[in-house]
Amino acid sequence: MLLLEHLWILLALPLAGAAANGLFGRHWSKRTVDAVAVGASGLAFAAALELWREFAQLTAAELPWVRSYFSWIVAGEFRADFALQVDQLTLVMVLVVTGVSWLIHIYSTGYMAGDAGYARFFAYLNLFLFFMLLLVMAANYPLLFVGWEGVGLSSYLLIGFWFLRKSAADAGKKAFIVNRIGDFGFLLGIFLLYWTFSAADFRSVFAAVRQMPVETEAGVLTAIGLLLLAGAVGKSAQLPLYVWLPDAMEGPTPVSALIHAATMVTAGVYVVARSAVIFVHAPLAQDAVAVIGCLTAVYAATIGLVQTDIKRVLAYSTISQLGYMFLACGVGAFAAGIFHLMTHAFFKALLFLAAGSVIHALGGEQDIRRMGGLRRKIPWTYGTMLVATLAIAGAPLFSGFFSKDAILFAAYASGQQLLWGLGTLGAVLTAFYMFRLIFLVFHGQPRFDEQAVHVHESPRVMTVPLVVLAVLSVVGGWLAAPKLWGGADLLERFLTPVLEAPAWLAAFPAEELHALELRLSGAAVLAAALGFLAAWWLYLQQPEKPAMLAARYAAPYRLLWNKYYVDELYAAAVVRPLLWLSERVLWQKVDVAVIDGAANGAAHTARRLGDQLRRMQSGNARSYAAWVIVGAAIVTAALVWWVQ
Amino acid sequence: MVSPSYYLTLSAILFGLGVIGFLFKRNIITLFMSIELMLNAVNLAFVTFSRQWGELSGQVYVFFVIIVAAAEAAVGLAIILLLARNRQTLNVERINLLKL
Amino acid sequence: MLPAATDYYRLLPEILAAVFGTIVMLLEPFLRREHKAALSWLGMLGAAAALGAAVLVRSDAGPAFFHLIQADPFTFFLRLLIYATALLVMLAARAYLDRENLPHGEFYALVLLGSVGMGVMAAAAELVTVFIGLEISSLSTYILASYRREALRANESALKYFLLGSFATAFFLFGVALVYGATGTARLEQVAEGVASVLLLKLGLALVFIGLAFKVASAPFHVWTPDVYEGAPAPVTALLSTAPKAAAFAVLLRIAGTVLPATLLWFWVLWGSAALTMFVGNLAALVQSNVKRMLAYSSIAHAGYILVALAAGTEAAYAAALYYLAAYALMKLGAFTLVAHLAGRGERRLTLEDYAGLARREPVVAATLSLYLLSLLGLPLTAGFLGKFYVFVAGLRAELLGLVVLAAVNTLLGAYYYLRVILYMYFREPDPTYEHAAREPVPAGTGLVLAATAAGTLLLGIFPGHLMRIAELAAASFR
Amino acid sequence: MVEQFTFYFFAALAVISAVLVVTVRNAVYSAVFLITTLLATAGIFLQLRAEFLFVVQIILYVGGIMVLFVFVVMLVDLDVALRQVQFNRQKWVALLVVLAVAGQLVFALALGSEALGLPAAAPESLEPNTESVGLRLFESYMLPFEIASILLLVAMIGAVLLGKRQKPPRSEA
Repeated sequence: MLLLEHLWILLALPLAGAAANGLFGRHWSKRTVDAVAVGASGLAFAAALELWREFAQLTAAELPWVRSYFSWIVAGEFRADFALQVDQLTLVMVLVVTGVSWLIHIYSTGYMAGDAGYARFFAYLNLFLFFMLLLVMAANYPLLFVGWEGVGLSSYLLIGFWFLRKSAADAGKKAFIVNRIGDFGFLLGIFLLYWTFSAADFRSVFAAVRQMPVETEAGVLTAIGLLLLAGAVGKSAQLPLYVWLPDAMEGPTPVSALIHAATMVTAGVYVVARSAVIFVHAPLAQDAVAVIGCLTAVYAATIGLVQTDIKRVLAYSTISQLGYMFLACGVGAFAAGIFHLMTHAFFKALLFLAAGSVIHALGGEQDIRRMGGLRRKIPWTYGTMLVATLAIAGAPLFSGFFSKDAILFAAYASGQQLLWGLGTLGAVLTAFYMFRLIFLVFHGQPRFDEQAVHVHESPRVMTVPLVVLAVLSVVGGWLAAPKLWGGADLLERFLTPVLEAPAWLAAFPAEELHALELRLSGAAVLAAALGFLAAWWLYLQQPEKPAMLAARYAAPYRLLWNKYYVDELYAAAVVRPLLWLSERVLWQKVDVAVIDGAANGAAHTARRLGDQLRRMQSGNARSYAAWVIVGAAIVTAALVWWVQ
Repeated sequence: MVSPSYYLTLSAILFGLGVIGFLFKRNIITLFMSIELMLNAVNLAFVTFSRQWGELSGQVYVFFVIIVAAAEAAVGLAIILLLARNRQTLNVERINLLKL
Repeated sequence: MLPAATDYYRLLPEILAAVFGTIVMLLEPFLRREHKAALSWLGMLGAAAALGAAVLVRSDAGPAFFHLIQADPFTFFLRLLIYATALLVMLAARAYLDRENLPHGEFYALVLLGSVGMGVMAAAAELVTVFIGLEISSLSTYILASYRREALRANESALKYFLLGSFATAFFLFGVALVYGATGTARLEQVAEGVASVLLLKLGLALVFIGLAFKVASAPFHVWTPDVYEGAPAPVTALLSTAPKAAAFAVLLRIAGTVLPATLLWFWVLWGSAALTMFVGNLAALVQSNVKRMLAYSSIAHAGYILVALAAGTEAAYAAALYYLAAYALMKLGAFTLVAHLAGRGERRLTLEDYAGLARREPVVAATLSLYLLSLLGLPLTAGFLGKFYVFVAGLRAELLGLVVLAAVNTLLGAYYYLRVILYMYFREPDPTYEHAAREPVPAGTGLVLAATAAGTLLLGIFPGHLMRIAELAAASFR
Repeated sequence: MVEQFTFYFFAALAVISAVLVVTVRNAVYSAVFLITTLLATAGIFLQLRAEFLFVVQIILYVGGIMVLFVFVVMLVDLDVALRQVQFNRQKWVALLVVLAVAGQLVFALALGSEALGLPAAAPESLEPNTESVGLRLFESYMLPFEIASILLLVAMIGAVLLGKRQKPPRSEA
């Protein structure tokens, strides 16, 4: 029981790797850096497997397994320990995170080879792994928040990794700031939680919530749920805070695969699932989760239809798939959400890594309009990416088929037929834009200069992780395949002790359930086929059609192309007023005009105002004194005559 | 017997004049003099209250205030001298390298 | 009736610091020029002795000097903070003074004597004693601000600080006079008892608040701060932004804690001032390109967060404020010390451009500065996060939801400009035409200060319990 | 009656000279009028039975501090033509704010001792008291008295440090 007693080892491994590479990596050879980074993540994965083995020996009474290492925040009666927790949900997350991250570490040794900041890159990557593990293993909300902020920070560092590109640096900052908005809500949620329950660790909070009645009208649980949701929306890039994720594609592709597809962005889903008890007791908040998830799923898919940057298509696809996970949680099928989280981690990581391989092969090209015909030139990449596409599109018996089916089934069965309809529409769109991608990249005629670009398959270290992930993308679904398909609902049964089973499930008689399941599966297959056929027809049979369509429906096309102008909207509504306030009002008016009347042309703005200001004859120290007097007038007036 | 409020009013007027001087003078030394004027007003208030309460602490406080004023004057005038030497001006409005 | 031995014992830290400060000045003329730097050891010894004495007399709590002084856990906490700050400032200043070719002896003497003043402020239980402590601390910082005598900016900084500081002190003093008039005493414990005139007391407390608000740089009395912090020599800025501020907050806390009318009376003013201070500091910092000045605005914003705790007014809130003061002192000391080092001779390299690509040139330095900035921003696992956390929790407990929300909004605003510095250090290359300073190794003393503050920032972020217990004990002194 | 007369005399003297401190243009005159104000205040101190302070005010304040002022004004003979007072729109605003503060102070303090609830002073309560002030100073207020010496030490260090002759100023970019 070594690891169960010493859960911290799991955290210490990547942290040590990060510290070693961060401090000394610059002086080490590539081989040493590789060994440290891949070793740290590999050992973490091995530790996760060992943890699984040990975990299997625990009895139900011992769960959740919490180990507290030291008391962290103590204030009056408030306590938050540095405590780690393992239960089924944590275990699934830990396995997915360490496993995928190990593969991506291996892949990166090939992809990033020769980069100037090689050691730095791996230091950040290991650091990210540390925080991500902290996030999923924390036994209380404040500690979870530490991991939460930590992954944000490392993602910020990694997005801006190629900082010589201004766009990369800006994207990093955007990601961090947009996330802060969500985090703000999240933190308030934690405060409110603590305020209500005088505790912040999962065990006591959930026990207390279970005692409470279900809130049919908005109450404190609803407020907590909505605030936590705000945080989750930010981190998991849902409407309306999704804007940072597409820009985050400025980071190196392995980063996109690990952080912006497989792990970090799913943290929001994890938090919602972790807080399942709260959401089940606050149906209003839960409905909000479902609606936001469903809208995001369709909305992002529509944007994905017309994007031309290979990574951006995948980014919008990620947003859309995360929407499905939220939808699952929102209709009470938390296990289905986690299931989709897992399969999505496999196939989306694979898609990104394969996309990275394509970009690598074409020497940095990312525009799918300048690709095409790569099928035979990079067969491994093509084969694995095709597998992933089939998985995400929901081709029968691939992993995505089972997980997406489970979600759509849950949506329908819970009585939210509208959400089911939208979800199915999203599935059509998904199949369409994914096959569009495949056809444009790998089929047809090459649209790049074949003389100038020497297309080459990626080295073994990159293709092997692709193959492993492809295998997982195919078989991963069987972990939770329902009985209907000969599976055993393994994952769902595994997770049931932690996650509330949906209430509507009990209402169904078994035979009716199966019939419904079969019908809905059929619908899902039809949806996927429809999307595939449309893409096939438009991009392989009638390659001139898309341009015509775009020309005929110029207005909607432009709307999609410009991503519904949301970035512009935000800039106009939020960023600019703030900058305006700060620059115009505070800086120019207050500081320059009032405080600094006699400024004899120092700053640019001051010079413009100079003439007028000289006439104002206001001096510095004296204007400061004037402010003191203004304050004094207000304070004395307020205290003496107003306050009783 | 003069009512204490007369003394206090006088004190408030002197304090106000000190504030006005601080805000409207340009010569740094006169700015500083205005502060002395304000301190003087404070002393008057202390003495008045001391008399009113029949309690001597107020007078002791004034003694301290005067000591502080002396120390402040020494340091303040040293700073002003230094500045005058370096900048060749005593106009408070020209002391504006630091701003924005 | 003369003071007894216990009276002196309870003031031992201040006495020791004063003695050492005097010895430094006495020895100074007899040392040869090249040996004068050795006085820093004596100065640091003095601060260390004061720290030791503070711990020693901790067990003997009680009033001294006819209730002018109160040696209690609250005083203990602030003595720790003040003398530790003085120690670190002296440690960091040695290399700076050498680099700028400035005299050594006076610096250490002034820092020590100034901290005597701050110690007196923290311990004082009577307003006139507060006033004298305040003046000692102010006068020595005025002088320190113009320590680079031939630098025009330093002169100007000192002049503005001096003029406005004296101006505000006059308000404070008038307030003291009115409080005395209203109650016939200036001893805080008795002030609440014999109120003859409510009106006078209100007016007096209002003016006292103005004077102290000036010293803690809360809006709209903050206007002097950016100029003074920017112009003063960087190690002095490090001192200015920490110890005297802490001492002034100590006085505010002690008055609010002991004088019940003040607690009630000041509430809305504290509320408004906290909100205004946070916004002014953060918004103005957004457009700064001079790092030193940006940090000055940031310290205004941080004063606002502490004021939130003061407005909450509960014991837990006071503990939170004390914790915040300590955390804040660590990060600001570290940040300004680093700025002093990076600015180079004559403090010429202070703009964001000068920080471009720093991570590549000096990765450890850049990482350390990032740590301070992230802590100022309030990222978890740093002292700054817990400071905010405690303050916010205390605020919520006191039902100040609106103010806490405003504070949270402000932490968002803060993220922008702190990150910008990190952005420059990590993600920006300097202009190719930019003339690099010769890379200077971090001097030993500075390095030690950086190591201590960085370790402290992390330690307080991960193991806040111990300090928080001391802070809670301190806050309980007013019961 | 005599008391009233002396009060009005000193008060008028103090206020008029204070106004002149603020309005005259030459710093030397300002200093002289300030001295007059201080002397008038000293007279009021005497009337309020503060003989000790009367002496301190004249010897220390007028004789020490103000002479120092005049000395510095003479020493730094710059900007002689500085026009001192000049009103314009912005200054009216400033004046308004100042009056808002001063007005509150005056209003509050002019209410009278009954309204303020101050105890009525017994005329003899503070009979010749220099000795008692001294006793207070060395007993209950010994601490501030002692630490004031630190204040003076600081001031001394500062004055010497800043006043020392130095290299010609380096111009700063």
